[in-house]
Amino acid sequence: MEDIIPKFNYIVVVVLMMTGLWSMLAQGNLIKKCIGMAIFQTGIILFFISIGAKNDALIPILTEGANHTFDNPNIDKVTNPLTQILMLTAIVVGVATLGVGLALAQKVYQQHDSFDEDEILNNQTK
Amino acid sequence: MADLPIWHYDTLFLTLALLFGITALAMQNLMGAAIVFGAYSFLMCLIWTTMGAVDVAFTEAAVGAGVSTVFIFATIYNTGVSATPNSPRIAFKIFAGLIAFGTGAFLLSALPDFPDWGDPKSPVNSTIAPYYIANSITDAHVPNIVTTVLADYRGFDTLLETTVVFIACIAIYSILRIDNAKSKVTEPDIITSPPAYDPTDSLIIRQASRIMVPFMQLFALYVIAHGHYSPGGGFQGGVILGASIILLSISFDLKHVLQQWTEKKIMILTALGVLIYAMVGLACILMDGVYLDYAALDSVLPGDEAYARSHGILLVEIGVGITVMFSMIGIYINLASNGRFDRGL
Amino acid sequence: MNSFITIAGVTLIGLMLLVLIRVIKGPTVIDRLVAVNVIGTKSIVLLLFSGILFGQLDMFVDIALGYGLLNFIVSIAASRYYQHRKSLEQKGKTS
Amino acid sequence: MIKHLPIFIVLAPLLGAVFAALTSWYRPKLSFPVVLSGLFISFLSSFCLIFKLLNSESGIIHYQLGGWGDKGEYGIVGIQITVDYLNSLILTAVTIISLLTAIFSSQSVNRELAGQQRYFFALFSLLVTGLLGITITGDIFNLYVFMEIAALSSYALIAYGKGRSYMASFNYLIMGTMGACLYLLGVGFVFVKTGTLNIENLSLLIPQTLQASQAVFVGFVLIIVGAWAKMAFFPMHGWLPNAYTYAPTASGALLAPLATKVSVYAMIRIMITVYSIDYVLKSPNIQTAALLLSSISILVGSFFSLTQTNLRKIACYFIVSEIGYMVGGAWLANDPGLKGAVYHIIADAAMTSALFMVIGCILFRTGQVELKKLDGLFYKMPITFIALVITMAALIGVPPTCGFFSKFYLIQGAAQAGTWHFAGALLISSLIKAVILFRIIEIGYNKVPNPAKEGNKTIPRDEAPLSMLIPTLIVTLSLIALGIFTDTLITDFIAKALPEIPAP
Amino acid sequence: MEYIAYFFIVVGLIFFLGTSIGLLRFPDFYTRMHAAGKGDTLSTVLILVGCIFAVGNQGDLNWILALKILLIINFVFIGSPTATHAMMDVGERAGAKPWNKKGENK
Repeated sequence: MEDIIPKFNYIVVVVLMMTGLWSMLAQGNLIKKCIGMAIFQTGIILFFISIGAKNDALIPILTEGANHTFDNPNIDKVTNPLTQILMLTAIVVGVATLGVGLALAQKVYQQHDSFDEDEILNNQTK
Repeated sequence: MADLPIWHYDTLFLTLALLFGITALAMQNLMGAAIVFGAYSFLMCLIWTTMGAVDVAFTEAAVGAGVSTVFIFATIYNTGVSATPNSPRIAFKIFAGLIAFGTGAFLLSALPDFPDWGDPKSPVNSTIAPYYIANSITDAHVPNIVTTVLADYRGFDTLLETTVVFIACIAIYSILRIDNAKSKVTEPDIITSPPAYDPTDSLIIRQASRIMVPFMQLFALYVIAHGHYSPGGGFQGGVILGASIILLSISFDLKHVLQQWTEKKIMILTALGVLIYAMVGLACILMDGVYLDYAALDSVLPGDEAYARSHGILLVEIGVGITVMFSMIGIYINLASNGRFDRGL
Repeated sequence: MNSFITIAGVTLIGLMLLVLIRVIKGPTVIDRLVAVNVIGTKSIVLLLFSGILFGQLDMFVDIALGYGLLNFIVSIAASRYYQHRKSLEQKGKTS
Repeated sequence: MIKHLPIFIVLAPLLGAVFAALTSWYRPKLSFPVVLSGLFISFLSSFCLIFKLLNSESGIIHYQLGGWGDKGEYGIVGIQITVDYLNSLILTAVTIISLLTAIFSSQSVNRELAGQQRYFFALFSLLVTGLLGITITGDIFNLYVFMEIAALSSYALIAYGKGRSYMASFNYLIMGTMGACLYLLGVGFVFVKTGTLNIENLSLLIPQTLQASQAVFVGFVLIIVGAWAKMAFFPMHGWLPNAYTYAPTASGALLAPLATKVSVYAMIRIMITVYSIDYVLKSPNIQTAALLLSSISILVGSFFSLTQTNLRKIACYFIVSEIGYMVGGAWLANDPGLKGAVYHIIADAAMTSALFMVIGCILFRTGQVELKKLDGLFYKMPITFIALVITMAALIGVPPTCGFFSKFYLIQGAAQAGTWHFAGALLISSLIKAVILFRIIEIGYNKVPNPAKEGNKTIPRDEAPLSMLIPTLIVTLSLIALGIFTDTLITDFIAKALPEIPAP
Repeated sequence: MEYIAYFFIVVGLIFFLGTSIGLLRFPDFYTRMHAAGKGDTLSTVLILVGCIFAVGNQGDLNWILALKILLIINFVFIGSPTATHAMMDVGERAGAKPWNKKGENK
């Protein structure tokens, strides 16, 4: 337990991602696939954010305060900003992908009147 | 978090989020899954604040509460499917489960090699990040380090990210738009035909959004402009602006929004945002700098080099805000009207 | 003060777990929607709590404000969806 | 201005796309020339860079975006884009092929997508931006963003095909996002242990200090698997044939030659620059698995192409088998193997481009590419038919063409590494392609349709318009030219691009 | 000031306890709605007021912070009942039947 708790975040990340991955692979429903995709992406975002977190640290917006000043901030007391920027990008990319995926799903539905992958395949081979 | 190590507080949230994620995927009813997915993104937002990632939390709050759940609703509305069937592919599901399990086990095999959660001396926190923390103020006079890194140190990423949003908008228009008016696309039979505009219908919602929308837009502009000093910036502001229009179209009528926001307007404005960003970069080249080196602009912008960077960041954020706002509107009206541009959610 | 806020926050999360049961159980979709709406509102409170714990509430209050403004869009969108539907439970095609 | 050439390679198509989206509302006819000029600037920049590179001593050109250079102990804090021997060739190949494809596709777009082509060229240009970006960037996270740019625009380009293309595009979206996410996760695993994202800094850190780290190893596997998903490598190839078959001609002609090859480049870049050949050789399990999968990929692609009746689907399965060549060659991790793989990226880009252009020409005139309906093609479209035969010959590996030389190097590499199943798969694949070539010749040349039946004395010549024919011919002739100049390419560029490879 | 903050937050939590129990235990949609709509808004507002005092106690209360929290309260006050109204409207249209003593919840 002592070993697990300090790394609990990684375990949650892996479980979340694998749930999303399973959903992307196994679900027959296109919308469910899209939701699974979003959850997979949040898993990755969680991974990045949690590796940038620091114990007992402040948010990466500098203020004139007790333990640091503008010119000489206490680096260990400020959360890592780099991982956050990367994940801002990833979130926006995720929303864009989700939008395109949903648009394609709507088009597929217009053609086949179904969201189920198996049914769509049957329709196509007919 | 003040005196506690991170995990004492976050473990609760993480477990909760895990529950929500699994619930969302396990739910048979699609609408229910979408709603639970919304709640999941609320929790994610909380997790990120507790880890000190305020800008990420803000983006997730704006995206999760404002747009992405609504996109899923719009798709479900236009397809009228409410439940997933019990598809019989058990063997395939087990196979996929094995793949996922194997991948998970492989990922966990690296667990002992990871630094502890929240360790300030881990390689990630001690290699390159200290530069940003130490120099954000001297380089650009911006206290919000995230803004500096986003728009300046790694400004190229952000230009491309804006481009991604722009592509999504173009892509959705080109995928969904139905050109001829006599298309055979109709509402699914489970949807009653949308009622004509009736001002007495749902008066309360209309009044409430009438009060909220101006505040939202004002707040979004504040978020864009004040991003140097507080969480926020172009993305967050742009998403909130887009969400305010989405709220209008939900609470009033999609038709009115569609009449106002024609494809031409949206496409031109979306492209304009990317153009502003790219042109600020080109201006830097013309002023003898390298691409996106805002310090080269100090002869036209007030203040010294660091202030030139600060102002350059502001210009760029405005471009991002414009693109994100109009793409979100464009994506929403396409998804909501199923490309027909006359009626919808 | 901080320990009090921490305890209050943990209590709040505990109570949110009760709401989560409703989300999972909720016989109809709108039950779930109600519960999710509650969770959304409580998220604002938790945001402010973590702001107090970080000692930088002036930064967190913006997020909470944005949240407060956006929170009800989901509920309204979902209700709008059900206004247009003939019935709450799926009766038509289910695929 | 010379200093800024690297950024213009990426920026010109991006701005071209933005302006094309803007002008399409005022002067719709202008958007094609705008895109074309953007691609042309990009081509000029990459071409000039080759000469600049040849004259430079270090053989590498950096461009620091935002002016953030090396900050001593922190490493490189900004994003840097890099041009060296390896990617300058691929950049030039991508720009040339995209430029020719743009010219090639103007007619077919006007016909196939009448009334809907408003954003087509903007998306086309954005896709090229993404591909060029993947090639030129020196930052592994930046590479992810470029990957997504390329991916999102290709989903839209495929979906232009209407009909079954929507489902194909959706499958591609799921698979592509999975690949990109795995890649990003791999980047995260590497980032955890190194704390930097710059390829140059990573290449100093990983091979020296982090050889034994399990996290870095898992990151390596994830990045490679992500790239495999993007390039339709064997177990994850399911999306490709449908996506490229049902896409419109123009999208297919751009995507098929470039999208997968650029992913192969990304994989090789990660393998030899970020990690190192040493690192690859020290993970023998992955190497064996990759080689086995490449052999299976080659065989699966070839056999499936034998069962297809649609020329376009055949071409798509060819891509699957060609991916096997390149991945296998790279994972042989010896000198001839890597040379062959890098050379084959360029050769295969040209071959696939020629193949899809020829198919586009046939489609333009006859409206279908079912094999059995191509009878008498030689008499109807002689130039196109000859181009098709040359291309097929190159794919088989007939000596004067480039296909021969790449295969030569690959087999040499396989022999050196003792991986006989890979060499065998290469030969079998060549045989199968020869079978298909003879089938095409039999149908197109020997089966003379009876002109009297239709009331004509001779079969009317019906070539595709010049704007399609000329790019096709240029690319086809380049197959032979590439073959002739193999030696220059290998010694002047590829040999310099590859690191020192330890003797076996 | 500190005790005022404690008071408001504790009262808010008690109301939220009522909300959760109500949401969990009430038999039909309308009663659950009642618990959620009223209790949720009230408890949120109370806790937010408590937050104002809590920050005031820490000594870094400035008027703009208080104003922002008041604005949040305002928006919660507008938004939450509106959402509740919308959902109630939906339930009624969709024909959710109220519970009666005989337990005929069909």
